[in-house]
Amino acid sequence: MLDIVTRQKDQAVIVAISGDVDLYSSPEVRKVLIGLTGRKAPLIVVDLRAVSYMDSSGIATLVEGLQQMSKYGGELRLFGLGAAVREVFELSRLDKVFQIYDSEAAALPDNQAAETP
Amino acid sequence: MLDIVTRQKDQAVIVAISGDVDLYSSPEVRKVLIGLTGRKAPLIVVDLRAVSYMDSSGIATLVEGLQQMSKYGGELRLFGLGAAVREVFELSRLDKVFQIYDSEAAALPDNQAAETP
Amino acid sequence: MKATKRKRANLHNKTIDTVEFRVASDPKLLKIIRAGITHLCELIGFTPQQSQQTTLAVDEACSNIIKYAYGGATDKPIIVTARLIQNGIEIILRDFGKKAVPAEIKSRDLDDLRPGGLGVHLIRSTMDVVSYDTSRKRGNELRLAKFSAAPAAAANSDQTPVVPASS
Amino acid sequence: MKATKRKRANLHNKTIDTVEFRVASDPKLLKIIRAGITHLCELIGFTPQQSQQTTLAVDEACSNIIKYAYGGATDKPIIVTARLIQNGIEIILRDFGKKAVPAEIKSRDLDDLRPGGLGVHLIRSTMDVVSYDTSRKRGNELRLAKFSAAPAAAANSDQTPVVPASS
Ligand SMILES: Nc1ncnc2c1ncn2[C@@H]1O[C@H](COP(=O)(O)OP(=O)(O)O)[C@@H](O)[C@H]1O
Ligand SMILES: Nc1ncnc2c1ncn2[C@@H]1O[C@H](COP(=O)(O)OP(=O)(O)O)[C@@H](O)[C@H]1O
Repeated sequence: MLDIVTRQKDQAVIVAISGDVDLYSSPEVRKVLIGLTGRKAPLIVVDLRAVSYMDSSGIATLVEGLQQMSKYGGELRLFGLGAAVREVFELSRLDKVFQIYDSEAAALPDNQAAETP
Repeated sequence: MLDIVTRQKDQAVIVAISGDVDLYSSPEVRKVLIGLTGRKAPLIVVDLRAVSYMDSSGIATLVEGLQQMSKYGGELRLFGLGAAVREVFELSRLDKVFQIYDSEAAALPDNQAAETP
Repeated sequence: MKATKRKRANLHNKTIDTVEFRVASDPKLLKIIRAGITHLCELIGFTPQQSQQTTLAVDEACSNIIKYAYGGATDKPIIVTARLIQNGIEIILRDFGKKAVPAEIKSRDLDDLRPGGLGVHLIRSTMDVVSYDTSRKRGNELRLAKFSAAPAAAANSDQTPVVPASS
Repeated sequence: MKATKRKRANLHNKTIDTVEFRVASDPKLLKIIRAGITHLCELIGFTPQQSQQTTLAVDEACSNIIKYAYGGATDKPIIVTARLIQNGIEIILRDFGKKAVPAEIKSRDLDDLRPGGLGVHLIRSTMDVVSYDTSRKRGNELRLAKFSAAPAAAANSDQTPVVPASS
């Protein structure tokens, strides 16, 4: 149902999620994030392009990740939010709390540096 | 729900269907085919690439089209059958009755000529 | 009791105008409800946004039944009944678990950032009617409704296929 | 009668292990049933082909209820109950319409090419159990079952997410 692929890319860990993130599947996302924040990953980039549905349990999981990371100065970034997912963030007024990017390239620090040399 | 786009391409009329073809929507397909066979379209090519589901009512509609066309010597060709749709044809033993092609190019007479010059 | 009797007689003998999902309180079944609600919303001509909002609200409401009415038990009944009304959709969610305390059914302050505490807020901000009823003999009933701005399109397909004049 | 009573008590008080869809006999609602059945098949680990076959059979059976039991009326009840069994899925389709004549429930000869007459053939060639019961007081009951070759995978997600060792 839910498919999560995590890979290292330079300083970042990219977590690509596919499927619906709901009460059933969000614990799987949580496991991955807890694993990464447990070893203080400095930058986690969550790829939501293949997430067609996310409810408040998915949002809660990401808020938890954000708070864990802020404790050790890590950064959580999101990209690839479809209309339905983006709206849940907006309704929750979290679209300004999370760092949300349009693409993986934009979310990765190297490219940002390249864009503002 | 169901989307049908019909267009002329040289001698052929291409009928592109998107959506599920079932008891609810197959009458719409039938209307289009009846319209075309009514004016004796010589070649109808049905594009099924965007059909993810078809049941026996869809099959029945195509069989009716086939029979109408054979009365005046017209030809009905299909292409773009996904695994689920193809299986319904196979289970009905109609995969050998219909002319089934892999692509639009293969289903069109010009290209066939080009392939066998 | 009478209402239940009437409903059953209705079901077996006469006509029905609702779609009812009876599922166990198992999170893995939520997707079934979502798929059904989304399809119904599409049938009545809701915009994609209206469909997504309705589906979200029903999913959040079911999640809360699982979490609060049934304390996480996955084998208790949830009945979701959807009715296509004049210009929108009405959805009744019925459980037979622990009664909710109405005053407690509210999300956290949105500025108080913490995991959780958003479901009820999402339900209330997406639906036009949200009405909790804990007065039933057993369990709870939640009535949700959402209206389209304009009267919903008739649920019939009247797409006109494009058929060009042919030689 | 007794069976019905027991079922209702069961529903309200105890545990349920089925998913039930109660819909009007309207072709436009078939997609809801299909989506639900497909999802259940995926949950028990059916292959895509097994899922598609099961969904096809249920859709054909519902279509026949609409056409024959209800003569095309779109407001009559259809109850589809799915149960995840040991190594597959069991689906009961219940209607309250005209009784079927068992000897007539058969498709045309496949070689006799004509529109229609394939639904029952598709049901019988895709399901492992097909059992029509017209002995109920009212209407018909069709029991379908399909088994996976191997015992179906447990319905829990135990995908192990790939987490690389990180710096
Ligand atoms: N169906 C329900 N039954 C009982 N209590 C509920 C129900 N739904 C919500 N609540 C109460 O409302 C509170 C807020 O719920 P919600 O906004 O969904 O966030 P969360 O579930 O994360 O706490 C819950 O903590 C609970 O006390
Ligand atoms: N649920 C049913 N109730 C009564 N008769 C049925 C039912 N299902 C099938 N039949 C009978 O079986 C025949 C074959 O059905 P089917 O193979 O689905 O093809 P078609 O519906 O196109 O005739 C029908 O014509 C009908 O007489």
